[in-house]
Order: sequence, then C-alpha cells, then structure tokens
Amino acid sequence: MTVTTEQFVNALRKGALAIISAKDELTDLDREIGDGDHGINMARGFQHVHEELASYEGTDIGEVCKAVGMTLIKTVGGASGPLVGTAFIKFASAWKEHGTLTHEQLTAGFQEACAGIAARGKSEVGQKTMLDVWVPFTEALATRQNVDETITQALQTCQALSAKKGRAAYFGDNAIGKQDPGAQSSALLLRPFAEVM
Amino acid sequence: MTVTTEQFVNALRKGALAIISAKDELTDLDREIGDGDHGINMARGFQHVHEELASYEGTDIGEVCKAVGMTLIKTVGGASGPLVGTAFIKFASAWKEHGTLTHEQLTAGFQEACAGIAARGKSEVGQKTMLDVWVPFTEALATRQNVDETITQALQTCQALSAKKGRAAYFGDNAIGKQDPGAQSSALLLRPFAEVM
Amino acid sequence: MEKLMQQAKHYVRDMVLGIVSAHPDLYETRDGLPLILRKGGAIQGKVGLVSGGGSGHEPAHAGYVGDGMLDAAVCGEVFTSPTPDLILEGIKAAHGGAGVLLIVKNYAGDVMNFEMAKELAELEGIEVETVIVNDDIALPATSERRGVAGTVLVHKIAGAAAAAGQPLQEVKRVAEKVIANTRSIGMAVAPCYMPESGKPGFDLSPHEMEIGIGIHGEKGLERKSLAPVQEITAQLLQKLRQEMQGNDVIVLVNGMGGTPLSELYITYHYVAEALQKDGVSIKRSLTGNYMTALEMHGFSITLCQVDDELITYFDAPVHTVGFR
Amino acid sequence: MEKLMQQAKHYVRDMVLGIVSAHPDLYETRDGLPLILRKGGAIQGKVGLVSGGGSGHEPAHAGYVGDGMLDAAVCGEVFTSPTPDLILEGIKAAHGGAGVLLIVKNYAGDVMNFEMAKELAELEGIEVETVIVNDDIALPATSERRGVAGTVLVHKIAGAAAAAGQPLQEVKRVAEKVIANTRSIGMAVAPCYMPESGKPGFDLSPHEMEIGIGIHGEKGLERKSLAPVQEITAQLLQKLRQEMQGNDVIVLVNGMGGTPLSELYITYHYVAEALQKDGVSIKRSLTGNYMTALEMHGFSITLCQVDDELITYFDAPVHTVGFR
Ligand SMILES: Nc1ncnc2c1ncn2[C@@H]1O[C@H](COP(=O)(O)OP(=O)(O)O)[C@@H](O)[C@H]1O
Ligand SMILES: Nc1ncnc2c1ncn2[C@@H]1O[C@H](COP(=O)(O)OP(=O)(O)O)[C@@H](O)[C@H]1O
Ligand SMILES: [Mg+2]
Ligand SMILES: [Mg+2]
Ligand SMILES: [Mg+2]
Ligand SMILES: [Mg+2]
Repeated sequence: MTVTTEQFVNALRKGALAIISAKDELTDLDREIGDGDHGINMARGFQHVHEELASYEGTDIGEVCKAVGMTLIKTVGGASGPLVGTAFIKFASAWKEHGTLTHEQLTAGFQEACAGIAARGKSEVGQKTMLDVWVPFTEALATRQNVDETITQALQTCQALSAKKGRAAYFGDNAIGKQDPGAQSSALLLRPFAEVM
Repeated sequence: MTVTTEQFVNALRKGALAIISAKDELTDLDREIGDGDHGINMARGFQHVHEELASYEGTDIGEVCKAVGMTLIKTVGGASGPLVGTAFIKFASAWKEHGTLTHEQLTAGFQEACAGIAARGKSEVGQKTMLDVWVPFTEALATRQNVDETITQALQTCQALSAKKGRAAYFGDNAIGKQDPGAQSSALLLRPFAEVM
Repeated sequence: MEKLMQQAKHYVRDMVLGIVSAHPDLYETRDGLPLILRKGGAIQGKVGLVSGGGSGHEPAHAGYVGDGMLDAAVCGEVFTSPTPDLILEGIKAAHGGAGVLLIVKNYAGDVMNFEMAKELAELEGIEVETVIVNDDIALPATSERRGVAGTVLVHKIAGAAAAAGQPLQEVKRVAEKVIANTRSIGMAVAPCYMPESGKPGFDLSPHEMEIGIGIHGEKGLERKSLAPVQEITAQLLQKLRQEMQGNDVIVLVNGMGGTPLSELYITYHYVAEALQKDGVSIKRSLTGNYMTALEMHGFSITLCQVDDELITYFDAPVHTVGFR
Repeated sequence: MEKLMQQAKHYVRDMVLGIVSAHPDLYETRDGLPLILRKGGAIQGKVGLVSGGGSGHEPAHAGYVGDGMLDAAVCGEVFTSPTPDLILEGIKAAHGGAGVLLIVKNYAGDVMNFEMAKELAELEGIEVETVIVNDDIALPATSERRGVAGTVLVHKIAGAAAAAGQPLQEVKRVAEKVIANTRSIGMAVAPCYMPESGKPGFDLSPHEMEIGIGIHGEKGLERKSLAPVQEITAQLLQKLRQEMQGNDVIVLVNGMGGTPLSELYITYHYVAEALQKDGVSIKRSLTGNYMTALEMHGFSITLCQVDDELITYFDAPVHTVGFR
C-alpha cells in the first residue's frame, strides 16, 4: 500500500466536508460538556482548508500538511485549533518532500501527530479528548486492523469515559455517556483516510 | 343626610381594602397601557392608610383627610401619589374641623378634590385618567343621582376613551378599549362612599 | 426572569445600601433614606443639582452624583417617581446657598412630585428651578415626550456649568440648551421584569423587536421583525436626523441593562458609519449602560447637537461612578 | 434571545471596529486585526502587558487597555481562544524593549495558543513570560480551575507594577502573588446565547439557578432552586472563605452582562454585610460588569487577599474604559 498526494488530498477534502456538514451536531455536543463552539470553530477552519486545497496542486504531501496545519492554527482558535494544527505540522515534518507514503511512513507520521497533540495538550489517551480517536486510529493503522471499525469502537469507549482534560473536565463524571466533541470531529476527519489505506 | 367621622372612616377603610385586594389586577391594567406598577403603588400607600386609620380615632374628618393625604403623598409615589394625595389634602381644607358633613359640604369637598387633581395633573375629564371617575362621581353626588351606577357607567366611558394624559397617552388611540388603571382604582376607592350617602 | 434580590419590597432599600457601602469615598446617605448624596454634602456657593426618579435605571441617577455632575439623586421605588418629602430632603442636602436646579424627566409622576417638592423647598426659603427633559422622539406630541438617556448629557453639561461656579439662572439656561438640542429613540428585543410582580413589561415573540420603547417596561410604539442592526440604526437615525439641524453632535449609544456590551459596540460601529456617511461630525461619543430599564435587552441612540460651549462643559472633569 | 448584530460571522470584527471608533483617544488597532492596542503603541522601557481570549466578556479585555493596565488585548471569536499569529501581533505591539507579560486565563485553548505565540515571539527575540489565572473555585482540582473575574485584578495590579517601571520578573512576581491570593465563584439565573448558533449555553427552568457557572455559557456544577440573594451569597462566601486565610480583602461583585446593576448593588450589600460579620475587612471593592458572558444574568464574587503592596498598586492611577 502506498498513498499518493492526490489520494491524501482527496481524503482530506472528504474529512473537511464531513466536519463542515456536522457543524451544528458538533456544536450541540460542545454545549453539553463545553462551551458550544466546537462545530463553529472546526467548520470555520476546515472551510478555509477546503477552499485552499485546490491551490496545493503540484505540491507534495509534506507541503500540503504544513499549509493545512498553519491554516488550522490561524483560523480554528480555541483548544482544538492548536491541537489539530499541531497534528498537521507534525505530519509535515514527518512527510517532508514526500510525494507518496508507504504504510510505514504513514504510520510514523500519525504516531508523530499523536505525540504532538499529547505534548501540546499535556494529555494522554483515556482522558475523553480527541486523542481517544487519534491514538486507537493510529494503532489500528500500525497493526493493519480495520480502521473504520476501530473508530466506531473508539467513539463508544470515549463516550463512556469520565472527562479529565479540556472544558469537559469541569463536568468530570457527569460527562460520562456524553460524546466528546473533539473525538467526534476527529472521527469525521480521519474516517476517509480508512478508504485510502 | 349627614356623614359622621365614623361613617367616613369606615368607607375609607373599605376603599383601602378594595385597592389592596385589587393590587395585581390594577398592576396588570398598568402593564397594558403604562409601566405595570399602579397596583403596587396604590396598595403600598393604602396599606399605610389602612394601618393608620385606627390611630385617627377621636379626630375629625378634616384631620383624618389631612393625615391620609400626607401618607398617600409620601408613600404612593408615581403619578397617582400626588394626585390622590392632593384630593385628600383638598378634602382636609374643605372639611377642616368638621365632625360631620352635610350633603352640601360633602359635595363641596369632592368638587375641591376634583379641581385639585385637575390642577395638579394639568388634566381634565375625558382624557382617560382617574378624573373620569372622580368627576362623574362628584356630579352624581351633587345632583343626588345613583352614585354606584354612575361609577359603573363612568368606567365604561373611560375604557372607550383615547388616552391624552399620563403614560397611557403614549399609546393614544391604542389605549381605546383598555381600562385606565387610575380610573379603576378610583372606582374601588369611591364606591364605598356611595353606601354612606 | 428570576430576580437576584432578598425581598421585592426591600429592593430599593438594599440597592441604596449597596451603592453607599460600595463607594464610601464618593457617597453618603441620610437617616436611612433612599437618597444618594455627594460625600461631604453641599458645596457652599455652588448651585446644587438634584435629579432622580424611579429606580431601575442604574447607574442613573445615583451613579451621576459626584464632582462635576449631581449633588443628590433621589431614588423612588422601581419605575415609580419618588415622593415630594424625599425630594425635599435631596434639595436641602444639595443646597449650598446658591439655589438648586431640579433635572426632571418628563413623566406625569416625576413632574408632579418634583413640583410639590419645589413648592415645599421654596417655603423653606430655598431658591429652586426645574428643567424638564423630554428627549424621546418616539412620541410625536412634544408635550408627552419622555425623558430618557439624553438626561445623562443634561446632568453632565449642567453639572459642569454648576461646578464652574455659574449662578442658578445660567446653569438652568445651559441645561435647557442641552434639552433643546438632544433627541433619543430606543428599541428592545427583550423586555424587563418588575421585581414585585415578576412580570415582563411586554411580551415579545422571538424574532420580534419593539421600536420606541420607554425605560419603564412600557411597550414600544411599533412592533417589527428583528432586522440586522445596520437596518435598525438606519431607521432610528433617520427619525432622529429629521428633528435636528446641526452637524456637530455628541452620540450616546445607551444599553438598556441586559444588552451585552459587545452588541452596543457593534451598534455604535454602524451608528458612527451611518452618521459619517451623512456628513455628521461626531465630536464625542459614549457607548454603554447609562440609563437602563432593569434587564431590558435593547439600546437607544441619543444625538445632542453641540457647539463650543457645550463641548467645553462636556469635557470638563468629572468624578462619578457612572460617567467618566 | 435575539442578537443585536449585523452577521454572526462579523460579530467580533464589528465589535472591534466599534470599540476603536468609540474611543479614538484611547485605542488603536492594526491592519484590521481584532487587536486593541493602547494609543501611541508600546512604551519604551516599560514591560508590556498582553491579555485576551475569546470575545463576549466585554469590557474584558479591550476595556482594560490603557495607562496603568494592559498594552494590548487580543480578541478571539466569541468564547474561542485567539490564534497564535494574532497573539504574536499583540506581543509585538506591546513590546517596548523590556519584555512582555502574558496574562492568560486557564483554559486549554488559551494556554496552548498563548504558549505557541510565546514560542513564536521568542524566536523573534522578545522576552516573554506568562502567568495563568485560575481563580474560579467551582472546580475542586486546581489544575482545571478556570480564570474568571479575578483576572481583572491581575490586570490592574500587574499593570500598576509595570507602569511603575518594574522589570519583567518583578511584574510577573506581583501578578503571581495576586493570582495566589484571588478566588472567585459565580452563579446564574439565565444563560447566554451564542451569536452564531443562537442557542443558550444551558437550559434553566424558571425558579432555578446554576451555581459554579463559567464565563462561556458552560453549565454550572450544581443546579438549585433560586434562593433569596442573602442565602446565595452566604453559600458562595463560605466556599470562598474556606480557601482563604487573610482578613484584608478586595471584593469584586461582577455582573455577567445581563444582570441589572441594581441587583449587583443589592448583592454587594449582602456580601459586604456577611464579610463584616465574619470579621473580614473590605479594603477596596468593585461592583459592576467587569468580566461578562454576553447577556448571562448572574454574578460572581471575587475575593483577593491583600497587603500594603497590592493595595498600593491597586490604588495607582489608571485610565481605561472598563476600570476606574
Ligand atoms: N488538553 C487537551 N488535549 C487533547 N484534546 C483536548 C484538550 N483540551 C481540549 N481538547 C479537545 O478539544 C475539544 C474542544 O475544542 P473546542 O470546543 O473547539 O475548544 P474550546 O474548548 O476552547 O472551546 C474537546 O472536545 C477535546 O477533544
Ligand atoms: N395628569 C394626570 N391627571 C390625572 N390623572 C393622571 C395623570 N397622569 C396620570 N394619571 C393617573 O395615574 C394613573 C397611573 O398611576 P401610576 O401607575 O401609579 O403612576 P405612573 O404612571 O407614574 O407609573 C393613570 O392610570 C391615571 O389615572
Ligand atoms: Mg468549545
Ligand atoms: Mg404606573
Ligand atoms: Mg411608575
Ligand atoms: Mg471555546
């Protein structure tokens, strides 16, 4: 399995569109255990990404990820902006000047991204954050499990967790049974990558 | 017909109680074409009057009216306070040192009161205010008509008027069909006097 | 709408106690009366300025007591004119031998109660003059026009004239000049609720607004679908500009108490833009809660046509909680 | 709740334009960015103070830009942390050669975005320090505690230290001392509504209140029947006093944006009365809208334990729109 720039950009486009369409749903999740802006933030950022994707033609995956990361950092804001932005910046350095990615390279990039989110957020898997999707996704990728099923499973696990990071942590155990908005948006973003693998 | 101090105070007590019980109803009328405080204002003032009535024992009608007038001026506030208060101050000077009132004296006192309200309010009958009850009441008294029926009739007439004075005037013709709160409270205050005549 | 209070009947009492204890350096009160007096009492030889009215308009009127503005604010029950005896106490406290100017908003109740207080004060040998503020153009008949946010400009400018040592007739002339030059109009998207009855001044459906509301929960004169703020301000400004000649103005975008400050600044942006397009020169501006109606959500726009005299007084130093 | 705005997506842009045009003598902005800068730019040799966060908290943070407080306020989208590139512009504008202190409220987003901005500024050779305000005791775990109204006291006191010419490390020490000494807790009887979604942060039934609300429409941690304000303040003060030793305090009764000022003064009255009974000496107090959450109806109480150093800085002159 190799992933081309075109495939990568296509998956990204699908992920961006999925987030934009889920704006209200994500915002409603954030109203429950946050401040009601996650969909607004992510849709704003991925709208920019989506509009810029066309202009990336002819560049490599590393370039694409760097541009996407900077756009996200500059336009999403909130907690999710620096986190998702950092993930793409980590992709960018892992995949610098790569026109295609092998399975190993893809996996390594996602591992860097997870580490980047964890470092930026001072957080780890199991705290009811976006990491609860990013980390299982990356593990499934590494071990060639069914990525799509893994995401579905990860969301269920995340929903049942007590919250330890971000605004949801204000609610602690009262967040049990509610979905983390960042986990939900990460699932929407990453699911299309399942198809290209 | 003569009115004794006791009869006068009894009528006043009934009037005060009627206003206190109608607090919410008067306030609701004032919400429609005013600022929603008429019942609150009048009930506050007549509560004080009611509590003080016992202490007036042994004094004459003039004294009672002076004390009531001062209490109303000091405790009602708004537009109604100075107006109803002025009416009682006018009673006080008309009935100074009177232990009983003849029909002529009663009539003359009410005529002074109406003139006092009109002067203080720079208003006249037909402008959808309390005068639309006070003036017909006084005329009925002077001409020995049925005072109770006159009040009922006066309220109907008042309700159909366009408003020219007080806050209701902000609504002009839109106040047609709505009852003036001050007319309503004046009816409650004056009706018990019908019985003593 | 729930009220943060102890008991409705102590609403004004508790508020006055809070105001005085929150600003011990600025205010004093007297005998537990709902009066806010400038700390230290009347200034000998200065014309005293007294204003007030029903409570519920905070920071008006208490917030404008202080050097360069009022000497006393008389606090009636919520939306209810204070009584003559109380106003008389305010007049006495403000009188420093040079007479007292009463700044009264044009409501039947205020006009009558202040008038009775003036009569009582004159009996005690105090020279008293009155000006009646009627800046609200929502009503066509000028005799019925209400005093609203423009009153704050009268306090400020007449207050500066008094602080400058002008005699009573001159302070009155300046106040009347401001009144003649000032027009306001307001709107709301949500009503206020009376502490005692818990009821709203009017019922609005979602997506509706009232144009021409008063500051006591009185309904507006026109109900419309809510429009973007640029349309609303254009409509209100057109009404205001029809009544004014001059092109040099002070602008006041006043919040009704429950309006986020962010919305007031957004409103100010469109007001300023429209006025500039219209060739009007904004000499000074104020944006914020100056004359409120409890938690009403809305705003009013006030334009005051100014010349050098009024601007000089407007710019004079002032030390109050509500105005700076 | 209807919004007075032009378009949700221009809410912050229009607000910033309004703020700058309403106060041309105090503020400037740069390249149309949502940044409020002190007019005239950085003061050479003075430590620059930068704060900010999501918008919707007005007068915070823009209202605290001015002599004696902040040099720049960075305005994110409503309730959304600003991005690092924007914060970097604020840092550059505030830098007068003596370094910059970032006053950040403890939210994951703010902490990360300001941290990234700090890294970028350091790359450009600007010395940057950060303090994280976490005064809200609603949450037991101090690591998660939010920065709320107490932030304003940090602005004021650290601002005075910077204005006094103290070096960066000293300004930081003073800011951290204020943070260590400051605790807040809030409540609401009505939520706020997001401009974009039009939805309330939480749904409250009538006669209910939320205790421990945040300033972004976050639900509270406890829902109760509404009580008279004396009971509410007693409960909140008890929680605050459990965390504080000293008996000399600054008290801040902060309105959430939609609370009538009269209710805030009533609240202050009961707060002051209870503290005095408890032997606490109120050295200074503030009552008003200082750190709001759009039109939320509620209040927070902040206590800051003070000594002579903090009082001296607190009393130092200041010239801003939001603080006097
Ligand atoms: N420290 C953290 N580590 C990882 N993810 C986090 C952290 N803090 C917040 N998040 C993620 O960010 C999401 C919230 O994003 P968003 O609502 O856009 O920002 P904000 O919380 O600033 O309003 C949460 O649902 C969570 O998944
Ligand atoms: N100028 C006036 N002349 C006579 N009656 C008046 C006048 N102005 C107001 N009123 C009466 O006062 C009533 C309103 O009283 P109230 O609600 O207590 O005072 P406010 O209008 O100040 O809130 C009106 O319904 C009307 O009957
Ligand atoms: Mg959020
Ligand atoms: Mg009324
Ligand atoms: Mg009234
Ligand atoms: Mg947010």
